[in-house]
Amino acid sequence: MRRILVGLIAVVAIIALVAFTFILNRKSPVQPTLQQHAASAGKATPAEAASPPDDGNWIMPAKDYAATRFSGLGEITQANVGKLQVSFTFSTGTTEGFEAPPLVVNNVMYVVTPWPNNLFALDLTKPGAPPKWEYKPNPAAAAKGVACCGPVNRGASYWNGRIFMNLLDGNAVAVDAESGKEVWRTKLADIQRGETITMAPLVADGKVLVGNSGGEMGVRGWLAALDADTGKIVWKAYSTGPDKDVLIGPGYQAPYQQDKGRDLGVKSWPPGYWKIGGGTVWGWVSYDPQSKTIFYGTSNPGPWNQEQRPGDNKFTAGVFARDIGTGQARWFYQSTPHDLYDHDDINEILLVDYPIGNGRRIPALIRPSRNGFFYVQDRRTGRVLSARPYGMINVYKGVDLRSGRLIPVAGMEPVPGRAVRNICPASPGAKDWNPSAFSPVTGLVYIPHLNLCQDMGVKNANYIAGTPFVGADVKMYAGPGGNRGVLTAWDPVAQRAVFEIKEDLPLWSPALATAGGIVFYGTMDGWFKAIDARTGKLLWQFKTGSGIIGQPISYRGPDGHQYIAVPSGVGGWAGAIVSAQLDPRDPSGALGFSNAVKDLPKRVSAGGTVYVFALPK
Amino acid sequence: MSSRFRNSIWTLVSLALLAGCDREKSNPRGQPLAETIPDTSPDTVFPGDAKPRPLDPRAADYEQNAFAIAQGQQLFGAMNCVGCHAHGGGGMGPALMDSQWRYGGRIDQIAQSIAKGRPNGMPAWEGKLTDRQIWQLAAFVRSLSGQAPKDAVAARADELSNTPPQTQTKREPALPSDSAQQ
Amino acid sequence: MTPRSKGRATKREPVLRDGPDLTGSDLEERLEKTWSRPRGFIGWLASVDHKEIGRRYIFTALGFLAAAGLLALHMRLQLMFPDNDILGPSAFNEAFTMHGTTMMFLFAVPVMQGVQIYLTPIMVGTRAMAFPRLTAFSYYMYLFGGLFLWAGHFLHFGPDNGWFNYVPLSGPQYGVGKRSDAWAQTITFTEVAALAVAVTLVATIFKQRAPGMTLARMPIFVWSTLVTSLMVVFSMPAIALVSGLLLSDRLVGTQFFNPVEHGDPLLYQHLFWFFGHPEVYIIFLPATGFVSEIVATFSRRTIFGYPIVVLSLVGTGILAFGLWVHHMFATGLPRVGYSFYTAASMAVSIPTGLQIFCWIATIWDGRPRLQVPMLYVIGFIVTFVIGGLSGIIIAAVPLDLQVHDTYFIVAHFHYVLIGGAVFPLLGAITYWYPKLTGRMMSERLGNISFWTIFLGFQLAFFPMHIAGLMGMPRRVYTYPAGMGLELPNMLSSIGSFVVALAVLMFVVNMAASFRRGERAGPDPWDAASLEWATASPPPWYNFAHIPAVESRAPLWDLKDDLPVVHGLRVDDRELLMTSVISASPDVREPSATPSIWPLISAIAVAVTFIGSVFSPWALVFGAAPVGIALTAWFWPKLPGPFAEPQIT
Amino acid sequence: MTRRGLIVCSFLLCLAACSGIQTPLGNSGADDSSFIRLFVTFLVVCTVMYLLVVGALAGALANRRRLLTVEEGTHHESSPWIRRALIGWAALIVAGLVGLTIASFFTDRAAAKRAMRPQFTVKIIANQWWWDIIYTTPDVSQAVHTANELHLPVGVEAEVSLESNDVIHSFWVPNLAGKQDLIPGRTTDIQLLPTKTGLYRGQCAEFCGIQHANMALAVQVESREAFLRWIAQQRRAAFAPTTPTELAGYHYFTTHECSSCHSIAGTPANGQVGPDLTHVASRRTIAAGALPMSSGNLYGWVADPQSQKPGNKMPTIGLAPNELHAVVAYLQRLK
Repeated sequence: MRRILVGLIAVVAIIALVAFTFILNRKSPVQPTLQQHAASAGKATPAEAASPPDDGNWIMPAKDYAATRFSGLGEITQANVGKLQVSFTFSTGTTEGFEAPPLVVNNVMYVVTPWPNNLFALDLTKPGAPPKWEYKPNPAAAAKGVACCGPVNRGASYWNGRIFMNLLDGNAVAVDAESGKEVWRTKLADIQRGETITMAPLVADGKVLVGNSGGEMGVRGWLAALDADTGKIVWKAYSTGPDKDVLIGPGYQAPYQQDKGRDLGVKSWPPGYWKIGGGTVWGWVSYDPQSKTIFYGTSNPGPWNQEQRPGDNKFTAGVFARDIGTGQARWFYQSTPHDLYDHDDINEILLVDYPIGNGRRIPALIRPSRNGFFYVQDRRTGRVLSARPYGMINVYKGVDLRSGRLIPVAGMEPVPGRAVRNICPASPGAKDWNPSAFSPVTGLVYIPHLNLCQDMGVKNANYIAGTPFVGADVKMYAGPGGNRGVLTAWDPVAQRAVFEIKEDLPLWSPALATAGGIVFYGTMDGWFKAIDARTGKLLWQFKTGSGIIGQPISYRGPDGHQYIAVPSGVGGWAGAIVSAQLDPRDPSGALGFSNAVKDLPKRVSAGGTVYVFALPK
Repeated sequence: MSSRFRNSIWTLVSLALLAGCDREKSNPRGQPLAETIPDTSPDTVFPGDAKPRPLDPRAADYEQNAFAIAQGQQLFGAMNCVGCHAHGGGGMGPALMDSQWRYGGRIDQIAQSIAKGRPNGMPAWEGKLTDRQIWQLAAFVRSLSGQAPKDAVAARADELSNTPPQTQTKREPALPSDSAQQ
Repeated sequence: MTPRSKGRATKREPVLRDGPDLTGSDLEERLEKTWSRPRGFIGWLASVDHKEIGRRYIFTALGFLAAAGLLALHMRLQLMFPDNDILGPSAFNEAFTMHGTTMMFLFAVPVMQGVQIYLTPIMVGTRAMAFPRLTAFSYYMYLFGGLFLWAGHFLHFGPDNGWFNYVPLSGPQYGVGKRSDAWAQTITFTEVAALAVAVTLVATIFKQRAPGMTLARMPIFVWSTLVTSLMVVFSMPAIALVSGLLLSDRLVGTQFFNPVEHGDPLLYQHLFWFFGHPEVYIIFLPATGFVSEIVATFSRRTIFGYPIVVLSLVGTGILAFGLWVHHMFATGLPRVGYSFYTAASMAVSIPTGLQIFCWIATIWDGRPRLQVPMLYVIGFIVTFVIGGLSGIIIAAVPLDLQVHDTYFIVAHFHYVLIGGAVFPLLGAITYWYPKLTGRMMSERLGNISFWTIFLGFQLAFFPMHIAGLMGMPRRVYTYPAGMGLELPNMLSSIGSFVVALAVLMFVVNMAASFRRGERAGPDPWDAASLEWATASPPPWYNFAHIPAVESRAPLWDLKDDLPVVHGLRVDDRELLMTSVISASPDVREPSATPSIWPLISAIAVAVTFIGSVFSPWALVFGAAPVGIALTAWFWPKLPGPFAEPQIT
Repeated sequence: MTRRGLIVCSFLLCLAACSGIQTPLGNSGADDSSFIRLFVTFLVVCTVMYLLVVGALAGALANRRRLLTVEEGTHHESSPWIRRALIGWAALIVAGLVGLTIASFFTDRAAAKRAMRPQFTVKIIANQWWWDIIYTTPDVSQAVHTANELHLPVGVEAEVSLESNDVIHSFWVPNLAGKQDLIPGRTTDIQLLPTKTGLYRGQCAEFCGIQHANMALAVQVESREAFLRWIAQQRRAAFAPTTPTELAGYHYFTTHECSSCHSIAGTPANGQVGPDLTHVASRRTIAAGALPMSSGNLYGWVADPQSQKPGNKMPTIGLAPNELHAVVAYLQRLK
């Protein structure tokens, strides 16, 4: 009998020991890496090299080169998120669209504002985070006249002691993180030709990658790499024109027949139209350190009137993979050949290791494109593994996986003299620039996107440098269901939506996923919401002063606790009706968006404030 | 029917009809070639009770002339004004159909904004458009906020329907600068 | 308003009736008192007598003919030489639009309806139109419409986009200012007037024919009036709809013709030409009525093949509604569909061909007297048949695609409209002038003006066939030299002045004969139909006694002892209603007395229409005065004491 | 009768000898030849019918008996043979019309059948008072954009697709084929099969506003080789300015009013409102056929277009004399 008793005690001891270590581990910083944890469960995992474990800082808008926007801090969980409260706020004094996320590096928060693009450094160690220094670049005011979708700025990046950011009037600047002194300023874009720069630069491998905006102004798109130390241009790749401009050489291997051929950047345009053909780069760049390859998308072809530019209009509305050192293109895939509805393809590109059955995994990229399809593509070749609609689409039948070509619905192409009605998704697409977040914990991609349709009439667009080159009249309205925004939790492996949260107003704010199993996002009338990453249940919300179209971030403060920061300042294309005081009586205002958000001016006013939340001490 | 009564009826009728007579004058030759844009100043303080420049007399033949407003409407589309100002609601550029004017809502002030440009991004069209075209554009911009007479404007254009018909648009309240000089 | 009887039977005065015991001058004085109208200007305005309104229609229409004619001369001056600059482009465009609109809407239809209003009651043997006040109202609407259009012309907002005013050129974006609104509103005026006249004519012909005048004994002119009026009733609503749609597009921004919002410019053309083609037959058929009457009288025999001519009239009236698409052969509609309309356009010429045969057969078997009206008939046949045959040429799609919208078409429609309608009209005016005025027009001056207009017309319009075939499009204010167009245009211009001279001579002849013409008795031409049974000009009451009819040529068959009907009241306006088919006496119906209210209603409606061109609120505020005026107009007159009907 | 005879024969004379540059009797296109054949058929039948009618009328008037007084039974029965003549006349009319309808139907069908096999396509977009012409090719980068002058290879079936930017116009080159309207919101088409080389003139045939009369286009039908040479020349970018005056003209054109509306391939001027001027000097006319191309006309037109073609959309800029010389010199360089 005693032997049994002794056995029992031993077993209990072992269990306690294991439990103890397990509990201990839970708190200990070194957890089983999420990758191994998720891998075993057949989920996609962020690319190893491109997503180092979280060090509590937030040094670039996408959090990491794989663009996961996932914070490894887990202090805020479903249990305690309800008790989140404001730790401090910071008002930038600007009222334009506030899209840039604050950066946090070594207990200093760097805040980038829309025009006039001031840069503030806040010392987080002191109570109320007073500003250490302020950098005022004074960009040219006239740039606002050629910024199609609001004088916004999508953020800065920190690298090697410097803050890199772009100015609306086409300059890229490097600022010393400590002193706030300008290290170098390089002029890249010319506002006289309608070019501006609004994107957040990506800094990698000693290079700063910057692209221009102006698809609506008949601008020719490009992506340039500057040397991080000196600001000199290392290489510059155009999106249209002959192969030598597009840096297409022997290393270029297009995945499909539609993108193979010489000088497609000229042959797929009517004569001379490639010089004013758009294809600008104003969205997100991802980088795979392992293969030293950058991935980015190009914007819509110009003008919106498709009849004026017959042909596929290469290399617009597609994804480029380039070598970061030389800029030589590895492959290009055109998501929307001969785009009809201004469906740019600049959305964020998430680099993941993708399970393809029987335990094998391939380096892939997954991306919710603006044309409404959630693409899963092999990173090495660009071949499309699958493309399923994540929003309501009635203008495309699907993507033919054999030829990779998008199949449009006949009869929906806008021709001069006869409007086309009920185009879903509308011009801003199923999701515009606001990036989604990928949580390796749940393996889901949280997509804050739109549910808008539109009527569209086109006519001959007249090109005058520095003025809009659109040639289309658009009126947008809510899609089926009457709700104008949706947050979709999308399983990239099963390629279907796990849950959807309908939002009344269009969702124009990027998402943030945290290890604590929470997803944060904001609405255009100012609600900052936290939902359960697994079920989508609303756990906590806070009404900020203005609409939220900026990126929420999570960082570890000087006291070791987890802080959540979110910029609040309505604007951008969707919020222009408020930030630019447009007249709601004209439905075609703001290139047709006014008609979809006529009620916004009565529900929210402009602003420009960063809110930082934390759990009560 | 006393003749006096009959004569008064006749004069009254012809007067009423005469009012419309120069609304339609489509004078393609235009004013003498030395057309210029007056350098009038925006709405601001005029120190030492100096008087602001009175309204240019040519304003009337543009502001009420149906031909000038129609030409202005076609130029508003062709010269890409629609790209920034939409059909009066605004977008990149400010709204033109409301009563808020940063640089003055009088026709000659609008003409100067078009010709010389404005610092926040309004391009300067002098040299890219003839002065007559700039005056026609200014006349159309005035009609966007209902300042033009209702029988001189077009109810709609042959395009996607947008703003309510200008023939029914309420006249925006006149601003001090407008009323002071007119 | 006779006092109401207060409970006890007042002694009723005896009701005076025309009858065997009341004849001669005594009867005529009483009828004169009952059927005349109050004196003075107000009385003149309040007149509801069909003869007075008929004369006003004819004079106003001839006034508009002269005005539009002057515009035509101005255009011919401009087109006399290549690259001419007598008329600038906008002035020329307004000139040809005003010329077309005035000729079609303010001259052709109204003058034919004016003659019909004047003649129908006395040809069918009755004393007044079925709705006298409605006829008066229709004239004022027509007058105000014409004045509004020409006021627009003189005040620089006359229409300048062609008499058809196609969209989108006349739409809100390209039709600048109030020009197209003036055109569209003028259409509303004239179409209301034409519909009103058509309704009264149909009612008069069906219900007020002299007893015994069965449908088979009606004069051919009355048949043509009936068919024309029914065509007006069925075609005018189409133009009313299309001018209404155009006005609402231009004034309140609806999207009927906006191609971008899926409206359709061709909808406008279909609706316009569905009215457009019957319109030209509405102008032509009364002319065939004139020709039939004149040929019968001046050949001294009834028309050959009466049933064939009547069936041809009805056939033309029906077929006219089936071929409007031949105006749209170049708009890219399905080609096989076009061949249906080619066949229909060819078929419509068969009835007219038969009519022409019957007229020639009548002359063949009669003893024709070549007096002026007969000359116009011969000029009509020679000219109209050329127009009819060129019509057959342009009915074929491959031919029309070359000559559509060229001067070949201008030649065609001037041949069928001037040749087909104006020549018979001039003949009819010469023929019925004695009935209207009691005096004959000068035969010598008549002859000269006929030959001048006939030859001037050929000189003016035949070269247009050649100009069209030499590639001259319509509605061009000038043409380049060296395309071979100089000679045809020069000839046309000279010819147009000769025609103008001839029209002037005709007007002088009309004016001079009014005073110094040879006196004409009741029947100067010894004709057969009833209008020649009463005095010239006919008294207010037309007939002392309502005649009875037993054959197609009453005056020839019963020259002196024309049977009459007694029993109509003398002390009040009363008409004899007869059954539709056999015209047997049915009931006696009071007829409306003169009233100023039709004029006031017309003024109220005109103010509402013209106001609505400048602001839609005018429709709202205009409705009240129109309502009041109409109420006063239709205010019932208490019927006097009734004696039992007594037919002896 | 002599007057009538004179007119008819002058008409026939013209029919045979006419060789105007803009006439349906030009007989230079397949459609136009079938038009002329059908037209002559109709003309003959109609003239015969006309002579019958006038003959009958003359006959009726000739045998009239001048009995003025009305005898008994004035409306006597007509002679029996007239009744049979009526039936004969009706049959003749119906037969004539049926014959003509069938002839027209078969002519139409033949043209439509031939139109099924076009060898190349041209797109023409009508604007208020000029023609925008685009030679669309399968390889979009080889498209040619020109205005107011259409070149066609002889013997080759061309499919012309017609659109309008504003109001209804009508494309009509009578020497080649019938007309076809250009209607906003619709695409219509016409097939041209030129059979004779030569220079022809087309014109807008549907009233389209103040300058409807001056909306013409030159049509050059040439051999296949000449056509290919012309297309190759049109595909080249504009000639660069050589002399200082031309350079000044180039500078004024690209930085001032001209480039707001006009485009010249290979230069920053890319305005789409007015005609493409890349090879304007190679064209035969200015302002849509309003003026023949010559140095004097170019000066007159650029200096004051409103006096040459009043009411058209090109404004009078009021160029200084030196600017005028420079711009005209540069335009003349654009062969």
